Amino acid sequence: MNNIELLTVFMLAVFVGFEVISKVSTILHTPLMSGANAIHGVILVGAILITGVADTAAQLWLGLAAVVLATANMVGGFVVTDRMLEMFKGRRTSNTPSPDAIPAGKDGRR
Amino acid sequence: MNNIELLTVFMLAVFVGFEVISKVSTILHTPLMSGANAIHGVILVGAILITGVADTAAQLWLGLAAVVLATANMVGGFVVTDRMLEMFKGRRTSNTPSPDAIPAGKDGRR
Amino acid sequence: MSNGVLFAYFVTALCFILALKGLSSPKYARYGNLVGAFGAALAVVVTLTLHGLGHRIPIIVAIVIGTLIAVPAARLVKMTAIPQMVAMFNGVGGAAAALVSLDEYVKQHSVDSGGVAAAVVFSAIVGSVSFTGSLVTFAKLQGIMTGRPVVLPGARVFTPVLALASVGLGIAGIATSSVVLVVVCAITALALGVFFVLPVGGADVPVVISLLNAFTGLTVAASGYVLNNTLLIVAGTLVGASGTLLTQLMARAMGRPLTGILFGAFTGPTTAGSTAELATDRAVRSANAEDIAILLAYARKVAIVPGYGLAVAQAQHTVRELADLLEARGVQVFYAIHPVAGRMPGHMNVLLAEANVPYEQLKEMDAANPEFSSTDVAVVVGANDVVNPAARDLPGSPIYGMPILNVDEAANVVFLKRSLRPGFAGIDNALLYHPKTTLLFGDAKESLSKLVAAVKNL
Amino acid sequence: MSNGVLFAYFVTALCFILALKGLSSPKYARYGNLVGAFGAALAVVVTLTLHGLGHRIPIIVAIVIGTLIAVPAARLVKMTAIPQMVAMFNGVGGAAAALVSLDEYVKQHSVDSGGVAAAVVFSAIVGSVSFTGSLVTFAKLQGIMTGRPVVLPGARVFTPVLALASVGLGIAGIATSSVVLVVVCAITALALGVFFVLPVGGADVPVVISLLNAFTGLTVAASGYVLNNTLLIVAGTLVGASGTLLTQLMARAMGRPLTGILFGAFTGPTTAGSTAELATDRAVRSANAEDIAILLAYARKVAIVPGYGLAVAQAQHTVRELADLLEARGVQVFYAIHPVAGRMPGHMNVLLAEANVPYEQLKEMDAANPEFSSTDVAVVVGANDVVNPAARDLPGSPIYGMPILNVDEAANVVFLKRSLRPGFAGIDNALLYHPKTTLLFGDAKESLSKLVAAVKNL
Amino acid sequence: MNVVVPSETAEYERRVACVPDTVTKLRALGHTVSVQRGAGDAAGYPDRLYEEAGARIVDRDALDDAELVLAVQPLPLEDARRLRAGCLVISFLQPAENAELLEAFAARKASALSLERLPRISRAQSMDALSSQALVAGYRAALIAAEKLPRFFPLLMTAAGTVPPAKVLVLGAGVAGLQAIATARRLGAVVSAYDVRAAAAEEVRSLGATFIDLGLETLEGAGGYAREMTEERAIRQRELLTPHVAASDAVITTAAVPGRRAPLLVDRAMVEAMRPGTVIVDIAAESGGNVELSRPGEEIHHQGVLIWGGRNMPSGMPYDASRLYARNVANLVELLSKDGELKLDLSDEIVAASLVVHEGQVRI
Amino acid sequence: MNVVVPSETAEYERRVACVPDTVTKLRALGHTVSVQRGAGDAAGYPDRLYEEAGARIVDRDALDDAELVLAVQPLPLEDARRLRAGCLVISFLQPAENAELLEAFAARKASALSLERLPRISRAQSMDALSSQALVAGYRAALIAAEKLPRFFPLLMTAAGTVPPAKVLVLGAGVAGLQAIATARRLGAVVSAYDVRAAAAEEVRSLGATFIDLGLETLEGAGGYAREMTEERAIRQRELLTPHVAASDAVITTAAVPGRRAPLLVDRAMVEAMRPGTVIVDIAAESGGNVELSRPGEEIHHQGVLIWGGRNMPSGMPYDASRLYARNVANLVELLSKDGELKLDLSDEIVAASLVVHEGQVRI
Ligand SMILES: NC(=O)c1ccc[n+]([C@@H]2O[C@H](COP(=O)([O-])OP(=O)(O)OC[C@H]3O[C@@H](n4cnc5c(N)ncnc54)[C@H](OP(=O)(O)O)[C@@H]3O)[C@@H](O)[C@H]2O)c1
Ligand SMILES: NC(=O)c1ccc[n+]([C@@H]2O[C@H](COP(=O)([O-])OP(=O)(O)OC[C@H]3O[C@@H](n4cnc5c(N)ncnc54)[C@H](OP(=O)(O)O)[C@@H]3O)[C@@H](O)[C@H]2O)c1
Ligand SMILES: NC(=O)c1ccc[n+]([C@@H]2O[C@H](COP(=O)([O-])OP(=O)(O)OC[C@H]3O[C@@H](n4cnc5c(N)ncnc54)[C@H](O)[C@@H]3O)[C@@H](O)[C@H]2O)c1
Ligand SMILES: NC(=O)c1ccc[n+]([C@@H]2O[C@H](COP(=O)([O-])OP(=O)(O)OC[C@H]3O[C@@H](n4cnc5c(N)ncnc54)[C@H](O)[C@@H]3O)[C@@H](O)[C@H]2O)c1
Repeated sequence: MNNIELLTVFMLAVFVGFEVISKVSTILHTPLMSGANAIHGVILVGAILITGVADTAAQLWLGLAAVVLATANMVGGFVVTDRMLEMFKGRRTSNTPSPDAIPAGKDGRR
Repeated sequence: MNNIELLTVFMLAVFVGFEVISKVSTILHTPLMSGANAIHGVILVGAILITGVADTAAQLWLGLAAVVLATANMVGGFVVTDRMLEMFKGRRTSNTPSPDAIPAGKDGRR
Repeated sequence: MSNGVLFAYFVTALCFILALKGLSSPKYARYGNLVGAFGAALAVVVTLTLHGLGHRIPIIVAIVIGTLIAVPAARLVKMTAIPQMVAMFNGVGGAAAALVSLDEYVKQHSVDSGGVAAAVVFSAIVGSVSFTGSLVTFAKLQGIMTGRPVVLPGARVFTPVLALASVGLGIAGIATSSVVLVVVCAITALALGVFFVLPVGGADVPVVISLLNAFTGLTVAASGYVLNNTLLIVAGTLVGASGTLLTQLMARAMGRPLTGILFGAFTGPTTAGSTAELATDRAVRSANAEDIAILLAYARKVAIVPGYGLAVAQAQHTVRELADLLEARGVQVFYAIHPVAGRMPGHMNVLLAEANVPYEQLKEMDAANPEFSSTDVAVVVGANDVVNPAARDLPGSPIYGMPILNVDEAANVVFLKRSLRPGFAGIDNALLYHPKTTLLFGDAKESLSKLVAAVKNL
Repeated sequence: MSNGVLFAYFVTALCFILALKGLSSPKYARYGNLVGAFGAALAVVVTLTLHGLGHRIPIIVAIVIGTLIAVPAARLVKMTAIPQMVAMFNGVGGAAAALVSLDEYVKQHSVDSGGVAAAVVFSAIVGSVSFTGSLVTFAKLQGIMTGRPVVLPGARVFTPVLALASVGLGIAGIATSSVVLVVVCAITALALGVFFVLPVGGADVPVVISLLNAFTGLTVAASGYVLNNTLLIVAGTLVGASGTLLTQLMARAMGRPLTGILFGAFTGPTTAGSTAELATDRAVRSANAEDIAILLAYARKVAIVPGYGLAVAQAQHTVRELADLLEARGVQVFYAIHPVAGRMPGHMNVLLAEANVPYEQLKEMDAANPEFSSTDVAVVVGANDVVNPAARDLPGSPIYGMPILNVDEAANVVFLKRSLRPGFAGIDNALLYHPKTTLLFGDAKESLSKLVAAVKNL
Repeated sequence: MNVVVPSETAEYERRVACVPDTVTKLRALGHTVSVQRGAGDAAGYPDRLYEEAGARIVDRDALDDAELVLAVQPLPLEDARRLRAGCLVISFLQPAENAELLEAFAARKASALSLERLPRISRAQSMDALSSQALVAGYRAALIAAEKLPRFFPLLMTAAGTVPPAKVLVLGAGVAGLQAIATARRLGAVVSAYDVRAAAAEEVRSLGATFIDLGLETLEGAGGYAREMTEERAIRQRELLTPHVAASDAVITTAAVPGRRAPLLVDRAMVEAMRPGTVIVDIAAESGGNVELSRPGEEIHHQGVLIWGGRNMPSGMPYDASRLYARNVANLVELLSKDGELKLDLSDEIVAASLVVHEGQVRI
Repeated sequence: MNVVVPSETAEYERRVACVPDTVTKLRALGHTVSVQRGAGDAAGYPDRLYEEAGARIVDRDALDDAELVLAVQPLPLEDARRLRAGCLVISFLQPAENAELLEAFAARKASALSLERLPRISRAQSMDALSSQALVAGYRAALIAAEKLPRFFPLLMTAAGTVPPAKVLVLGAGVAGLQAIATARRLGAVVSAYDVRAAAAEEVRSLGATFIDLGLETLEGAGGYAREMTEERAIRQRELLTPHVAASDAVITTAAVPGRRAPLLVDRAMVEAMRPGTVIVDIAAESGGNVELSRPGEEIHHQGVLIWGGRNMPSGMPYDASRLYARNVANLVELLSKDGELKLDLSDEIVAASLVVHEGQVRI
């Protein structure tokens, strides 16, 4: 892709990124942040790719470190998001939202 | 661009197209349709490009026909949309919405 | 192409997105349209100044001609005829896109990749369908032909055959690198467009215009693919996607499935119009809450005319909520109380007092009647007899001689009721069928709740 | 790379978009997360099976190690510690992205295009900032260091210098094709990350986490550019864009400008937390209507406790609207009426009767009190003394001995009042500061209207 | 034309057939208006106000020259006998019970228009004095029930405990009954109601009260009125109503069938099934009573139940009752007037139905 | 302990100090309850119900052995003189006016607790009989005003024209005044109110009525009550109120200052400025009257204005008034009881303030 094409892709992705979350309710801020966080864990793909072509030991170790970190980001991110979202599992269940479910953003001081 | 990249652009554009209008109110259906209609008048660019490199008279005439049609689409589209949108010019003006302002979609029969 | 031109195209694509975004909010719609126009102009100017562009003069002349045709048409057309104008513009756009692809095909004669070949056929077929389909919708709306669904004998079989034929011709044309076959394919598609739209009923035509609009968008995207032009791809896809969604939204707003609109004439007799279920010969205009909400929110003066239905629905609190909302937006609101509205003297007073409507907002009939001529919208909530012009105009009617609220003097009348059934006196109300009347069917409380929600969303 | 792999990447990008879409609606959030996870897994598996990938075993081992660290950490962490967990994961992601870019740079040693060089420096700096910044937020939230804003002496000058230095080093490194300089640049950026986050107050930390999250997204996009990988570009950009918007939304939800959050500690003394304006030493938790709406909409049983403030605000109709809405969603709602709520005997009865609240929904104190322990949310609307635990627990308080509504037995308590001012008896209410209490400040009628709107939007 | 408004002579009658406002209106129609001295005093309209509105204050002898007499109650026989020929009298007339009076009018060649006989068509609503006076009666019935009941109507949760709301039962949901329902509901009572007309159920619910469905067939008569019950049905209806009556704190009865004795809805046994300290207000007491034990104008205590029999209930609120009545009458006069003259157009269904004496003929 | 509830002997008094419900409650506290035969009859509580609740039905001589006497009005002197030593009497006592009675209690070494003297602290709200009875009085005042007014309270737009809503003015917005406001508003009247306390403005508005701000300084006394006005201010206040009174259809006065004659809010001239056909309800008539012309228990007609003077207004609704009063008293007894015995803890501010006679001493 040439740079303008990349720019086009970038611009479209920015719009999609903005639009899909533009109506999110406050209660979902934290899970959404966490989910987005997991998504950028896809850097793991990049980490694998560079590690796979590592020539020197330094590169290999650097790459493997990146793989570990990226895996932690991705896997941990999705798991923790899922936990946060348990409260939305369905209505009429016995686990009602606890006060913790209110995003910490409001109450860092308690 | 290779095909997958094109696909990516296409997919992103589809999302943008969907998302930006997903919350439109009924009263704007017709103007929005008309505005979108004007936008695809940008085929004029394509028409100019092919006409510009026309080799044969047939190609030239075909191309010029396309230019005329595309221009009509684009210019007419924007102008007519603007007319429709006059009612949204601002509040407190004396021209209140007339019953005509209700999209024809509802009352093809009157 | 230089990076500068590509960047200009990029800016144009951005403008188009912003245009669509603006067009979907009442506040920014006009602005959005201008942004779109700016983007389009930018792209055209940049293209015209391209180094090495041939036939510059004829092209500019063609553009001028196109403009001279389009602007007066768009400016002078009657407001009510705008839908057919849009259809027309859309149709010529589709034709242009098909021509562009064909022309490129003719030029290259054979195409290198399967993808481009498919794109040529796609734009030839879909562009043609869009063209003739739009012409037919134009004819229907303009009254050149009947607005009723037209089902030609054998069409049920013939139309799919036509579709298959045109696809087959296209494939054959590509396979044999034959220009003629592809042109024949396009011509077949022209016929297909006609047959596609003929069976659609007049009331449903706008939905079809929107669908054809999306078709044209996709044609443009395909042409872009053929020309390897990102701007056309992005713009065409945007229109294709938003047009598809819009078509669905429009169909939903009319409470009819898209398939019913397109193919209903083949399967059942109820395609005539969306109000076919009402047991009346005369047409009424019904709308949904969003439309009426805009009518109300942008009015200067609104009269609320409560009747027995308000009491039945126990909607007194909701009606007050709506009035308060409108007042907060700067609309002047009053309640016009007919002396015998409801079923006991003072029925409306009891109701509205319960909702704490300030007494100052209530106007008795004699005070309300002079107000209607300067009222933008009269919202009749579950009242009927007390606004029935028959009482004024129709000697011999059982209610003749009863003074009524002259809501028909308001610029717009909106009725909230459940059906076209008459009220206490059991007589029909001609005002329901009046051109300035819009009906919102449903229980008054529910309808009012919807209006409240819709006004809040503006 | 084969078309198959590219297509898989395309599917992954699609999954990510759908994931973000899902995550922004309560109904589909969980599903969205799963779709995202599926997409990510697909991309990883496809990459691992790439023809010609070296060091496959060590890579898989590394992945297993990463998983073994992350899963238990994510599973076992206490609900309240989740924000710092997210920060941590984000930080390591940033580090990984920076490492990937650096590694590629090391490998190519010099880069061909200015664009790629810029991308390397960008991801080195931003990834590093994200990494150490996240570590500091973690420390702040985990209580390892103080949650108060920390402004080191000279930081006001030092931080911008550090930022300039790291950019300068990066440029120099690229210009001289020096690996060392770029590494030094990254190390400087590590320090920058620390100084960037230190001055942020504890209550504002989540906003900063979101910002760092967007940073990481952009780092990933930059890495994608370096590796010429569309998936990374699209995914990174998505996260960068949505993360930026989210950061703004979060700041707005707290009623504070982003700049105030980031740099407030340098300019004024009010950065301690978003509730600093309240004239009290004890912390209260205030939330906005959307949060409380979800709390209510997903509860099974809600108690509404009206008091004098409901009467002052004349919010009786609105409170009923809210209750009706909740009931329509299947929530069980009752009104708990304290015998001396308001300023005259039966004050609440008069009010609620006006709004036509069915008598069956009213529970007098003795009937209401046993209900609270099974109540999910008690909404206290403009009441104060009648729910003040001091009357029960604090001999010597002027209201000691007065029976109260035991709302503190409910799982959550929401107060709608305008301030922390006391009620009739003039004494402070400890329940306002209780961890299970959330305040929605403002006139009761306005607050209730907002709740109604928010519940409707769910 | 010479319009005369005599004082009402009937016992308990405090209303007046013309108020200063309507004097103005009648004068605008081209009539001269004479009001007997003190005619409006009891209703709160002193002579001064009539004079200001342009009426002459006269004594009763003015009836001798009257061309149009406006009254609330039927004129006394001796007044009827002094009317001049061609004079028109508009008032309530209870024609079925006042045959002698009608004969007297006929004998004087005077005409008489009975307001009870106005057809209930849309056009006549503004002249419908039965409706307007029933409105007053219904409102007062609810107030009296509230005032007489030794308990609160509304629910009150107070520091001294919770007072449950009163249960009010309204029997007969015509104009008066609906207004009684509305008023009792406003005061916070829990209201239920019963009526024999089919439309009543929805009407009752439209006021937020509960309709009691006994499962009996409805009884629709002509002109939107009810039909008389058969004795068999009456018994069955009382039987089915008994538990509802017994559970009520206050019962308000308003049932009527035009031209008949009021239907008996609550008999002695039903009263005895009620708790002590409860109240019954029977606004139909004068026309025979919906309650077996009620007596017009009396408060009967029966086994702890107070039975309040209405007698000319609108008169209890004479100011507004007169205002409404006078407007009804003025609207009617407007219909009958042409250029300051009276014109009795017997082809008009309103006139045809209500003119009970004309040109020496009793028309019923 | 032996609790005795004598019949009330005062004229017009229909309440009773103990209802069957509270018999149950007192018995649960370990007391035995004796009720004089017929004591609850006037309030709607027959002896049978007391018996069912576990009370003994006795005659008045039971007072001789009473350890605790519950009454509404102060006991007659002769009853006080038969009490045994250590007996406690709980009732309204109007201690300022009943010095002789207090002396009689002291002479018998009986104790007496005056409900008027209960401090208005949160804990005592459930025993606050002044509040609960004022509630009844305020409700009834509005009903009576509605019933006496010859016009409608609500706005009605009818076929016979529009009836404007009544304008009601409430003077004194304490417990009774607020309830009167609420009730009049419920009936649809347009209500405005005035009071001297600072908090009253917001309280009045919280009921949807208009507060009249005269621009005078507020008069806050101890315990949330008002202070007495100086004569100068009283004159100024009346002057400023005159146009408001003159514009009203109904005026309800409820102003009081504890232990003082009721303030004079409406003098003769103000009454004369009102239109004929208007109504004043003065519920402070017994304690001197807020209205110059009012007489307790009488309806005075003055120049077309009806002035209704209240006399023992709660008694007009004896069933619920007794229920509330009895619960107040029972809550008080609960406070004073320990293991079935009475324990007068003078360190408790409630007891200290309200116990006016104790151990042979009059404590005021
Ligand atoms: N005021 C009095 O004293 C009195 C007494 C007796 C008779 N009347 C007569 O009653 C009539 C009053 O006129 P009006 O205009 O008030 O009432 P109306 O003419 O009876 O019309 C009421 C309308 O409300 C609609 N409706 C009923 N329930 C509804 C609901 N839940 N939601 C929405 N709409 C509902 C009905 O249409 P749908 O069925 O289509 O919904 C009906 O057309 C007059 O003819 C008058 O003469 C009045
Ligand atoms: N019922 C009776 O008969 C009676 C009579 C006299 C006294 N009292 C006493 O009155 C008290 C009643 O308790 P309560 O809990 O009902 O009332 P409260 O303790 O007086 O508290 C009322 C609360 O409402 C809030 N508020 C006021 N206006 C508001 C508005 N417009 N919007 C939102 N909130 C508003 C105030 O807080 P902000 O200022 O922060 O908004 C205040 O804290 C008791 O102490 C009782 O003893 C009762
Ligand atoms: N269109 C008009 O102009 C107009 C005007 C006023 C009233 N109306 C209609 O006429 C109806 C009756 O009017 P009204 O109040 O003068 O009637 P009414 O005074 O004759 O009777 C009062 C009510 O008693 C009911 N009733 C009769 N027998 C009964 C029985 N056995 N048990 C229970 N209820 C019994 C009747 O159905 C009626 O509702 C009104 O409800 C209204 O719908 C129409
Ligand atoms: N905390 C509690 O337990 C409690 C209980 C009941 C009442 N209260 C408070 O006490 C207040 C007064 O109670 P109350 O009704 O028994 O008082 P009250 O009967 O002594 O007086 C009635 C009203 O008359 C007003 N008033 C006095 N002089 C006046 C004048 N010159 N002009 C106009 N108005 C005048 C008073 O301000 C008072 O509002 C209540 O409003 C309430 O706020 C508190």
